[in-house]
Amino acid sequence: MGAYFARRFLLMIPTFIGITFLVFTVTRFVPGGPIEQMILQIEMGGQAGEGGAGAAADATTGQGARIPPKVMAELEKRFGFDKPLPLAYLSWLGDVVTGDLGESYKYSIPVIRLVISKFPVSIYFGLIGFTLAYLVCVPLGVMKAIKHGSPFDIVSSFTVFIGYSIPGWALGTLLLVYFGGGTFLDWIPLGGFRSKNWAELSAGAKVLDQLHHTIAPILCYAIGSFATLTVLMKNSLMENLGQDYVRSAFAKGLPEKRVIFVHALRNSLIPVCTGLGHALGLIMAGSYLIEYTFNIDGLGYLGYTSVVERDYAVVMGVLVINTALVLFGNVMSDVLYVLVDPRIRFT
Amino acid sequence: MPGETSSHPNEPPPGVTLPPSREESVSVLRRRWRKFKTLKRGWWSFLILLALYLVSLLNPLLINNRALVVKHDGEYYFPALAEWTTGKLHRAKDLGQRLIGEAQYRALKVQYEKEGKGDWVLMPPYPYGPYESLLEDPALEGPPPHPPRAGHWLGTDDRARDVFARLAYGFRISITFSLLVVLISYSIGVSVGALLGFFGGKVDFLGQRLVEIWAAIPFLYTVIIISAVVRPRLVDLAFLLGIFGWVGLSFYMRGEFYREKSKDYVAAAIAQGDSRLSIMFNHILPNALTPVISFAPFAVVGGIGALVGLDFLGFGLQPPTPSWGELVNQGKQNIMEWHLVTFPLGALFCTLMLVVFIGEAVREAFDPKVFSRLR
Amino acid sequence: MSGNATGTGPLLEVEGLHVHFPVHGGILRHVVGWVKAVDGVSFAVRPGETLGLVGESGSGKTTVGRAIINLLRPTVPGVRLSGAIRFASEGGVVDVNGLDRAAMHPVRAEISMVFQDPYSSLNPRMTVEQIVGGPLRIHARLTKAEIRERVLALLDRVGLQPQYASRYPHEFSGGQRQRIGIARALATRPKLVVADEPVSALDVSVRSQVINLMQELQEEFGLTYLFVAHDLSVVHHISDRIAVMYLGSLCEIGTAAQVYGDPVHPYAKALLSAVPQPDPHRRRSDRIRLQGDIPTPLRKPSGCGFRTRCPLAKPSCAEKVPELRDVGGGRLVACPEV
Amino acid sequence: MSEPLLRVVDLQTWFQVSGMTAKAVSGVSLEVRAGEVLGIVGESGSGKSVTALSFIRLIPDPPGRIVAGEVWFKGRDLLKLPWDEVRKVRGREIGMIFQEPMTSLNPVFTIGMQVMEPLLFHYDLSRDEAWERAVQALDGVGIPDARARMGDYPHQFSGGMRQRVMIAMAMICDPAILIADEPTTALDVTIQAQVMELMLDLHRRRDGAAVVLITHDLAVIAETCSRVLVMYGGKVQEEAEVVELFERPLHPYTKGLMDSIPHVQDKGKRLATIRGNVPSIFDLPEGCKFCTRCPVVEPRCWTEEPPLREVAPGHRVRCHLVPGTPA
Repeated sequence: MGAYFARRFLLMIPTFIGITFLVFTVTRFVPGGPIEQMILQIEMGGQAGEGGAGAAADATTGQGARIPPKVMAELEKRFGFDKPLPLAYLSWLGDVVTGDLGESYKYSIPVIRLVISKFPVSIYFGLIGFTLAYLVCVPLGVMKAIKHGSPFDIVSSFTVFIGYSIPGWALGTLLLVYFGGGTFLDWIPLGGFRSKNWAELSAGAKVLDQLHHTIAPILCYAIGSFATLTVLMKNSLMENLGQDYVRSAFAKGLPEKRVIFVHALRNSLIPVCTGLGHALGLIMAGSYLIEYTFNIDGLGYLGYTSVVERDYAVVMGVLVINTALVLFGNVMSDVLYVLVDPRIRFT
Repeated sequence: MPGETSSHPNEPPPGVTLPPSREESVSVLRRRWRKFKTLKRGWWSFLILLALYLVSLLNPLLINNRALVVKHDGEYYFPALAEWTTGKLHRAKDLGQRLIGEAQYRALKVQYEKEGKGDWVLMPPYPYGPYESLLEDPALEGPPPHPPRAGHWLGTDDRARDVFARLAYGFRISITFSLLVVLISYSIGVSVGALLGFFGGKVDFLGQRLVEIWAAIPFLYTVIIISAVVRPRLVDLAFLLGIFGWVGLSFYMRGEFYREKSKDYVAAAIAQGDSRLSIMFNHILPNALTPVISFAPFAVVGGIGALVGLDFLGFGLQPPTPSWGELVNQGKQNIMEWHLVTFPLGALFCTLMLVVFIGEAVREAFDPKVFSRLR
Repeated sequence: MSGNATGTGPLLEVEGLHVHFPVHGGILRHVVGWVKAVDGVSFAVRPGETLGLVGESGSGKTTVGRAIINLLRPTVPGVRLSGAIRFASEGGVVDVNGLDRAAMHPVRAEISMVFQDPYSSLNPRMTVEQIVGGPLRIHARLTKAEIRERVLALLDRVGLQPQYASRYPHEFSGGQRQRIGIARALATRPKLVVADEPVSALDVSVRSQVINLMQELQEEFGLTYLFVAHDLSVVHHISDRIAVMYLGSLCEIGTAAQVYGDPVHPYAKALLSAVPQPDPHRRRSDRIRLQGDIPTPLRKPSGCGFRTRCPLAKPSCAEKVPELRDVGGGRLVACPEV
Repeated sequence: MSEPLLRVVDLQTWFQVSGMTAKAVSGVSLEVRAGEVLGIVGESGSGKSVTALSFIRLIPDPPGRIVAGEVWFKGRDLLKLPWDEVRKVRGREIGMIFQEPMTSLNPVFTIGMQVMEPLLFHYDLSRDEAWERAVQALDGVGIPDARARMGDYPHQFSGGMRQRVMIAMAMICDPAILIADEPTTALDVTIQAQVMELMLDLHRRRDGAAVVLITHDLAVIAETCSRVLVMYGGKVQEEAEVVELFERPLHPYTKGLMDSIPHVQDKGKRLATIRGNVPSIFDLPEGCKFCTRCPVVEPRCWTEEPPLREVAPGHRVRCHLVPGTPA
C-alpha cells in the first residue's frame, strides 16, 4: 500500500513535467509575451494591462526600436529567451525544483511569496463553499432518494435543475447588482475578502465583517457543485437500495433505518467520497470566475491578473501550484477510495 | 417426430385470440427516440430550442439595421440579404443618401417618406443591428448605457449598442459554438476512448497515462492563457475547448468499449472473421455510443457556460462579437445598470434550462432506471 | 453417431496446449503472475463425432474451446499460448495456434462457435438477417439476394419463421436466440462447431429442443462438435466421447459410456457422484464428498492439481504432474493411483 | 394432519412495467408443514421466487405489489401486519437464502458484523455474546478458522464459502422456516453438493423446522424435498409428495419437464420436448396457462382456466384432462 502511493507520487513527476512544458512552450512562442509587454511598460510608463484583457495585448508590433539593444539583451536573458526552448525550460524547471518560481515583474517580489500570500484566501472560500455544498447536497440527495417520486423529490429536482442552469459566477453578478448597493438593495459588499478598515474593528465586528464578505461568494461556490453532487448522491443511494445485499439485509429483519442509513448509505458514499479528493484539489486552487466576480484577492484572481498583465513568471507559478493541487487531488481520491471501500487494495 | 423440436406454440382454436405481442420490430435508437418524444418536458424544450435556433439563423433578416428591401429609382435593393450572403454593402450615395460610407437605412426610410418620390424602405421587424452604436439615435438621450425603453426593449450597452440585438445574435453564437465544442470533444473523446478500450494492454496503459497528463492540466486556466495570447476566433476557441473537454468522455468510452468487447457478440464477430475495423465500427461502436449520447446535452450546457464565462473574463471571442458574457461583464463594471446583467443572464439561464430539460429527458430515454424500493 | 467419419486422421488434434493469462499488477501494470488456465492438454476429435468437454469453473474448458477458434490472441492482450492445435482444413492440416490473422481467415469459415449466453452473443443493434448473414458476407461471394435466401433457409432449418429475419434479438426468448446463434454458426457450412455451454442458460423445457436440433443438424450436415459443458447428463446424452478437465488439465478421457458409466479418475468419480439425479428413490448416501474449494488457477497446487481435495492423495502426488495413460478400452486417465 | 407452519391463501403479486401488468403470482395457495422440505419448481417467469418473497413481503415496490391474499403464520396474517411486526418475523422466524452469493452480502462490512446483525436486532444480546454466537454459527456451516475470519470482507471468500456465510446468517436466529431461493444455482457442481448437503444436515438437526427450496432443477428436488409444487405461469399446476410426483406426474407440463431430462438409457435418441417457448409473463393466455404449449390441448383449455383439484390424497393438479375426484 505504501509502495503503491510512493510509486503513485513518482508517476506525478512526468505528468507535472508534461503539463508545465506544454504551457511553457505556449507562453514562449506566442506574441504578446513578456518582452513585448516589458517594452510596452517601458514605453507607456506602466499603463499596459489596465482595463481588461480586451485592450491588453494589442502591442505586438515590434516597436522595440526605441529600446537600446543592450537593454533588450538583458530582458531576453532575464526571461531566458536567449536560450533554446528545451534549455530554457530545463533551467526554469531546475529553479522550480529548488523552490524558486522566479520573480513577478509587476510586484517585483518572488512568485512563491506572492502565491503563498494568496493561498489562505482561496482556501478559506474554497473549503467553506465545498463543506457547505457537501453538508447540503449529501443529506438532500439522501432525502430525495428515500422520498423518490414524492412532491418533495419533484420540487427539489426543480431546484436542482435551476442550480445547474446558473453558473456560480453568474449568480454572483446577479447578487452584486441586486444586493450590492446598485439600483436595488445594499446588503452585501461589492467584494473583497474583508473591509479596508478591518484591522481597526473590534473582535465581534471582525467576525461580522468577515461573514458579511463571505456569504455571497460562498453561495456561488456552493451552487457550482450543488446540482451534480445532489444528483450523484441520490442516484448512488437509489442504485444501492436496489442491490441484492439490501434485500438480504431486509430479509434478516433489520429495521428500515438501519438498512438505508447503514448498509446502503455506506456503499453509496463511495463515489461521493472519491469525488471529494478531486474537488479538494480544484477548490484550493481558487476559482477564476468567482474570485474575479467578487474581486477576491486569491490565487484565481492572481492567475487572472497575471495573464492579463503578461506577468509570465506568475502565470507559470500559478500553473505549477494548480497542477500540483490537481495531482494531489487525484492521489487524495485514491486514498479515500482505500479508506471507504475495503475491496480496493492498491498494491 | 419433426414437430417435436419445433419452437412454434399451439395454434389457438377459432374464436380465441391470444393477446397480441406488443413487441414490434424497431431498432434501439428508434425506440429511444419514441420514448424521448413521450417525455413532454424534454420534448417541448427540444422543440422550443430547435425553433429558436432555426429562427436565430435568420437573425440578419429579422434583427438588423440594414433594410430588407429598398426601392430606389425604380430599382430594388436587398441590403440585409446582400450583406449576409455576399458581405456586400451599399454605399449611401447609391441610394440617394447624402452620407459617406454605408447607407443608414432607418434615416433613409425617413428621408424617402419625406421626399415622397415613390421610393421606400422595408426594415426588418427589429431595425437595430448588434454592432451598431446608437449614440446618435434621437430616441436615446444621455450617455450609454441606456435602460430599457420603447423601441429598445432591453436598453443599450456601454457603447450604446442595442442589447436585444446583441442577445439575439449572442444566442446564435452560443448555440453554434457549443455544438461545435461538443462535436470536437466527442470526436476526440470517442476515438481515444475507443482505441484504448479496443486494443487494451500496453496501448491502453500508455494511452491512459497520457490522458491522465492531459486531464491534470488546469483546463480553464490554460484556455485563458492561450486565449490571451492567440486571440481566437469562434472556431479556434471551440477547438481549444474541444481539445480540453474530451477527457471524461474518453474514460467513459473506454469503459464502454471494454465492457462491450468482453461480450460474446464480439467474440462471435472475431470467430466469423470480421476485420478489426468492422468489429470496432460496425459491432462495438453503435452499442458503446448509445450511453454516451445521453451526455451530449450536458456537454452543450458546459460549452455554453464556458463560452459565457470566458467572455465574462475577457478571454473569449474577440470584441465586438455579440456576447452574453461581455454584457454581463459590463454590468459588473456598471453596477447601477441592472439591465446589463439581468437580461443576458436571463437568456443564459433560460437557454441552459431548456438544454438541461432536454438532457434529463434524453437520459431518461436512453437509460431508464426503475428504482424500486423494499421495505 | 460417428457414422460420418470419412477420413482416417482426426479432424482436430490438440497437443500439449498451454494457455497462460497474464496477471497485471502494480503501478505500471506489469505482469505479476500467470494464470495457467490450460496447462498441457492433448486430445483429438474425429470427423463426425461429438467430444464433450466437462469441468467446473476454472477448469479451463471454455479456454480450450476459445483457443481452438483462435479467439484468445485477439481478445486477451499478452496471453501466452503454446502447443499445437492441428485442424484438417480444406487446404490441408493447419496449426491454428501458429496462424496469423490473414492465414486464419479462410479457416474461420470451417470452424464456428455457438456461445453460452444467448443474450450477449447476439449484437443487439443488428437484425437477425444481419447476424445470421454475417459469416456469409465475409466468406461467401454471394449477392445480397443470395445471402438473404440462404439466411431464410437457415432460419427455417433451425425452426424460426422467415418474417423474424428483420427483427432484433431483444424480441426473442432465450431458446429462440440460441437458435439464431446456431443458424449463424452453420451459415458457412463449417466442419467443426465449438459449442460453449450452448444450453446451460436455457430453461429446462427448451433445453431439450436445442439439444435435439443440434443432433439433427449434426446428422444433416455431417458436423463435428466440441461440446463444452458442466452438465454431465447433457454431455453424456450428446457426446460420443467425454473429456473431464480440472484446473487446466485433463483427468480422464474415454467414451461416453466409460466416463459416465464408470469413471476411474477420483475427480471424475466425485463429479459424477455430485450430480443430482432426478429420481427420489435413488437418493445418494454414498456420495463422494469433496472437501474444500476449487483452488484458484493462479495458485495451482504443485504436482497433481486435484491432490488438495483428492481422497486418494499421497505425498508423491505433489511431486509430479500425472500424465494421461491408457487404462484399457482406449480410455486415458491422469492418475497413477488407479 | 397437524396445523401447518405457514398457510398461504390465494396470493396475488403483480408487477407493473410501463403500463403493462404482469401477474407474476396469480392465486397461489399452499401450506408449509413442520419438519418438511417443500420444493417449488418452475422455469423462469413461473412465479416461484416471487411467491416465496411475498411470504415476508420482500417485493420491490414499484414495480411489484402484493395485490391480494393471506399468509398465515403463527396465527397472524403477515400481509396485514404493520411493517415493524413483519420485520420481527423476518430473519427471526423466517430466514432466507438467495441465489447470488456474490452480491447478497454487503461488500463493505465484515462477515462477522453481517452474521451477528440479526442477533443484535432480534434479541437483547450484548455485542460480545452475539460475536460468540456468530463464530459458532460460522463454525457450524464449515467455515475453517471461523474466529479469525470474522473480520474478513465478503470479497475474501469464494462463492461456496459465501453461500455458507449466507446460510449461517439466515439460520443464526434458528428460524422456523428457511426459504432457499436457488441456493446452489450459481455454484459449481461439487460445491453445490456440499452446500446442499450442509443445508439438509442443518435441517435434520432441528425439530419441526421447515425448508422451502425454490429451484428450476427437478433433480435437486428429487434428491432433497419431501413435497413438491410445480409452478407455471404464476400458478401452482401440480402438487404432490415427491415420490408420488416422480412416479405419477399428472399435469402435461410436469410430464414434459420430466421427459426432457436426458436419461442414460435414452442416449442417442431424440429427447422429448415441450413445444414452443417459455412465454413472457406479460403474454399469458386467458385459460390454462399452459395451453399454448400443451400436447393434449383441447378447445376449452384456451378459454377456461382449470381449477386445482385433488385427484389423490395430497396430490392436486390443475388440468381439465386429468380424471379424478373433484375436490
